[in-house]
Amino acid sequence: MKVGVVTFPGSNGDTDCIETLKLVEGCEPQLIWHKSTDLMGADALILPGGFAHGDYLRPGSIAQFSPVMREVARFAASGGPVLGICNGFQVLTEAGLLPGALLRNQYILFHCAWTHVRVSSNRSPWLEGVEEGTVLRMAVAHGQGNYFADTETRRRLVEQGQVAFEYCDPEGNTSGESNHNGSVDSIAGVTNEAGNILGMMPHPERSSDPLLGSADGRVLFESLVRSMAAGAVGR
Amino acid sequence: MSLWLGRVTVIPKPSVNDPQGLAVLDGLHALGFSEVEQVRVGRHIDVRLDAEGAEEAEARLCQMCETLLANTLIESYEVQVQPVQEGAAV
Amino acid sequence: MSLWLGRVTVIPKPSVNDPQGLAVLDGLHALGFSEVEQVRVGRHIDVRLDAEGAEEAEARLCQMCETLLANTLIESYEVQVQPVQEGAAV
Amino acid sequence: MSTPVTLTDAELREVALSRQEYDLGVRLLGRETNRVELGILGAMWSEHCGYKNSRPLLGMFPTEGPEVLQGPGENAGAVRLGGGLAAVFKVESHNHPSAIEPYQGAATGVGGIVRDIFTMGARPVALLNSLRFGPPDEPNNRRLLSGVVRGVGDYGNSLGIPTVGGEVGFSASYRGNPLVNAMCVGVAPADGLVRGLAGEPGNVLLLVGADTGRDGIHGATFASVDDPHASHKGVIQVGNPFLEKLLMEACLELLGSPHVVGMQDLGAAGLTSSSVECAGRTGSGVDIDVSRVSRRETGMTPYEVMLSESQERMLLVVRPDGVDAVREVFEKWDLHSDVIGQVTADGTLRVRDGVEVVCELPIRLLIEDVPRYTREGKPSAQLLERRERDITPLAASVDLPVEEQLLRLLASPNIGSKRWVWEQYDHTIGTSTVLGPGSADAALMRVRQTGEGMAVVMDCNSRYCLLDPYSGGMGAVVEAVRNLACVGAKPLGLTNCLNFGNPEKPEVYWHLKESIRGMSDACRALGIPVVSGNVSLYNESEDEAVNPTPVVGMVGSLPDASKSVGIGFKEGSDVYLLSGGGQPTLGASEWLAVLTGEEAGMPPMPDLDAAARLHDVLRTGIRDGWIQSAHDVSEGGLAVALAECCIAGDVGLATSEWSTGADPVELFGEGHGRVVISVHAQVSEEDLAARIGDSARWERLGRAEGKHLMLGKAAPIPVSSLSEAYESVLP
Ligand SMILES: Nc1ncnc2c1ncn2[C@@H]1O[C@H](COP(=O)(O)OP(=O)(O)O)[C@@H](O)[C@H]1O
Ligand SMILES: [Mg+2]
Repeated sequence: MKVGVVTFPGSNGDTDCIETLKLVEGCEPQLIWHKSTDLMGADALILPGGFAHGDYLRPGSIAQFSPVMREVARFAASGGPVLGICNGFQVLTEAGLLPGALLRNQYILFHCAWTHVRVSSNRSPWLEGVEEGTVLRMAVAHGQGNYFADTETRRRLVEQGQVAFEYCDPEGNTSGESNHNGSVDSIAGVTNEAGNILGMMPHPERSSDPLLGSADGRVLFESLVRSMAAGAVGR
Repeated sequence: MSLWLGRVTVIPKPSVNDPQGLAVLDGLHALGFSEVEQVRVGRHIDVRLDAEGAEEAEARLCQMCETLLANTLIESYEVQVQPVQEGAAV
Repeated sequence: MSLWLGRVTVIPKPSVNDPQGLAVLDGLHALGFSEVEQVRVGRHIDVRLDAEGAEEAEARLCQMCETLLANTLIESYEVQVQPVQEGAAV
Repeated sequence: MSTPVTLTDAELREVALSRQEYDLGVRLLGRETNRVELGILGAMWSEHCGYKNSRPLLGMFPTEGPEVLQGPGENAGAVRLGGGLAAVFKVESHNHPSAIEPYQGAATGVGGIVRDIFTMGARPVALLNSLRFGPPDEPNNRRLLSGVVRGVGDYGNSLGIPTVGGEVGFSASYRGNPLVNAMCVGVAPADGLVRGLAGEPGNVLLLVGADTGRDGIHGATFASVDDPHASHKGVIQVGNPFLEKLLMEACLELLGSPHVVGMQDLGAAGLTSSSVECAGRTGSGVDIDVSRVSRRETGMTPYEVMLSESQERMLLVVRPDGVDAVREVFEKWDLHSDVIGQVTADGTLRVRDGVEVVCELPIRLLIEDVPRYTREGKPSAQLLERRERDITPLAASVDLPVEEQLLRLLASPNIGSKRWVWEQYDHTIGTSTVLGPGSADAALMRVRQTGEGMAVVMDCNSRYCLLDPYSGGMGAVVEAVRNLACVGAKPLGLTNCLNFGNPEKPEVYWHLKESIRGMSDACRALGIPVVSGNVSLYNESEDEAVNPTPVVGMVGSLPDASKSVGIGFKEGSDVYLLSGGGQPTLGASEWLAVLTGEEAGMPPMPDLDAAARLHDVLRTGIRDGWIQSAHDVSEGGLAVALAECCIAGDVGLATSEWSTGADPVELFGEGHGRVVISVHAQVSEEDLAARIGDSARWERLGRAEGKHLMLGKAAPIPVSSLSEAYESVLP
């Protein structure tokens, strides 16, 4: 299965995604340049972390207009699985492919730490087969990960099972303390209505090797391989 | 065609929380500016552009705001236009 | 005492490098706004404060700029003051 | 060229030249200089570029060894790793710019050191930083601290290089003159290192990256006088990490290109020093046309263009037939490049502005003829009194329960947790950080290509160096080696940043010289080559020098990154104290400073032979798996070390046989040869004795279990209270 990882100017998590995907059986990762309009037959796409265009103005604001993004939108509309990690999540919200926006962290500062997230809904090829309520230990590293959506949108997100992850403590409880960046309702990741587009602030690619602190993030990539193999994802 | 200076102000909408505004408010209080009640932090963008007239300049600036300069989900914007004197620096 | 809204604009000084402005300029060009010549990106800060009058409000806002709101080594600032209508939100 | 001018003292001062130096320049040149030449001469002869005062002393450092691929003299040093790779590293200071504008000063400091590394053809894989400020309870120092930390973080984070280690220290001497030293480590193919060479005449000079503005003019000279605020005139440099990221990727994409002869970043003294250095290394000349340099502003003079320190620029030397191919790579990354001149055979720096020649200076005048000063150093009587003072009565005056003393130390600025700092640094980007900040004595990176472990650390105890620079300099080296050993690594090479005051003062010169002598002796004894470094002098405020701060950066390796340990106690393991030479002392200790307010007495003297044996035990035990954690005893002594092991492991320490009293020397004394380890419970004491032999002394302290730290007879302290005190210091 080919997984395309997009490199925007200023992306810095692209190599990490490639290296991690190499360890996942069944994944064949490849880089896609942001000026390219050819997805090179990718079966799934990842928009990685980093600071596309320096994150100047607003994170993701300039990257949303990269030539590749038209193809990403088309690919997603046909049901192709797309994962936006950190800056990739910001690009997806700016592009309107995911609801909401990411504001500056509640305590303003960039924050790099290990956190826990709870899988609140597994309605996505990226989480298929992962039991809801599962707690994952994951790396976060961002200055603007404070998720915001208005009340009406949030109601819809919950109703339709679009809240994929919530920040929580190791036992799976949400609280102000575990919600390190101040996101509304502790939201750490959301999907589109169809579930094939997932955006999240934590870094599964940095949490896929026990030597580096956690291997919990691998479930996303393994789920993807499973659901693709099962033909559950339309294109 | 002549040169115009668009002065664009982008501010978080009232319903959106503004962590930077809160941090600046705390900072001002700590410095003794206790008379301050509320702070909201946004962006200011000066854009020099060519246009036929003030109206055209303003229309184009609004387009720029809608597409790039503001995220209208969470921010509102204001645009002001003024002519640029030849030779003046922004 | 009455309530005032200070509208503060902070902009990088002319000779100071402005990476944000450069990136936004490129972004606007890529979007087809080829009429844009220069962009400079700064901050806009709305401050609601109590003061005896417009002059006092302005003086205090300038002090805030000098101490916290602007980095006067690399930025210049402008302050405008307007009265706040009772009950109006910023 | 314009006609010669007679110069006033003020004009000379502006370019940091003395009258004698100027006269020497005129004599060597055989004529007077014009303005452009004067600026160039001043910059190249400044302390910052020319090392007038330090070069003779740097000759003491051992710089060779079997693992050295590149010693001092290039943009960075390099040592051999396994698998045909090299570790490329250097440290750089940005003290003066950070004093003026902490955020941008620190950010551009990181930008500068990263360019030094990728210029060598290495991909940067880790950043470290060593920071010093005045006391954190003063608002101005906090402002500097928070600006510097944000600047370091934002720049490195944007580049996607993890910031994995460093140190933050506080002392009144840094008030008004903080120290900001950044270190970068990269990995390159050992046979693919790139150098800053000009090569054959006819080669083309390509200037790439940011447009040139009036930023930081006189930066090099302003780092070479003692009042940064008074001497700073140029426009503050504002960093653009996004542009640097593009530059880095483009330059790395050009690796192995047959068209590229040399690469050189533009740092202090901008285009001047970068072109002169390239030419100097190959004995060539350069011919530059400043009218071809893209400007950010109109009306810039040749003088300004040649001396601008605008950030994010690189100079490439390219074969004439390869220019188009090279420019194509930059265009892919949306980077602008200008052909600004070429390499010549005549050994001259010739600068033109269109057709007009505005400067013609021999390269050798700018590099080899730099005046060198050897001075007389001498400690002041006051300093001698301070270090010879009998501190016993002072120590005896401390009348607090041991628990209280420990908590006070844990909550003091130099010892307390720096979590607030390193959580602002992305330390997990790169998926290679095995041991990050807060978890071990050195940071440990896994080398992606080979799985080898690369350990990195920065260290310096400036109080030791103040009171006794010789043992202090030695101590900085030994402590760095010990830190590497505590994760299981052996040292490969050293870089350093010598932060001192005005060397024209005898006491400062004495500090400088003795520190270098101590570092050199330690490096020789332990077999560690010095491969790169940086000197920052004139760090003073209100005529007072900062504490002498010769910061050591060190890189080491271990064959398998997974066979390493952190400092946290493993529950159920046995805890031992290993000792290898040197007696603990309260002289110059953190305990004395925190509890009595005095910084006095003689600091501990390292025993280098014993230290080497102790380090061997650690490396072996960690490799073989019976040592499960290791932490060296440094500031705050044994009690603080134990507390830190408990906090990191989230487990207590139960002591049964360890029956210490409340002797502060034993609990809080500092020395250079002690390490706390936790050992797998299956290893019996006899077994341990056999494994250690007479390589080190050992003493069992107890077992890692429960929720309390028991310090012998002192009342048990909950680990949660230790944590709370430890985390209370910042922000
Ligand atoms: N303290 C030192 N120890 C060893 N080498 C040093 C020291 N200071 C400077 N050097 C070496 O001198 C050369 C010039 O250093 P520097 O002027 O800092 O270079 P750059 O142009 O990269 O800033 C470098 O090769 C550096 O490694
Ligand atoms: Mg260099």
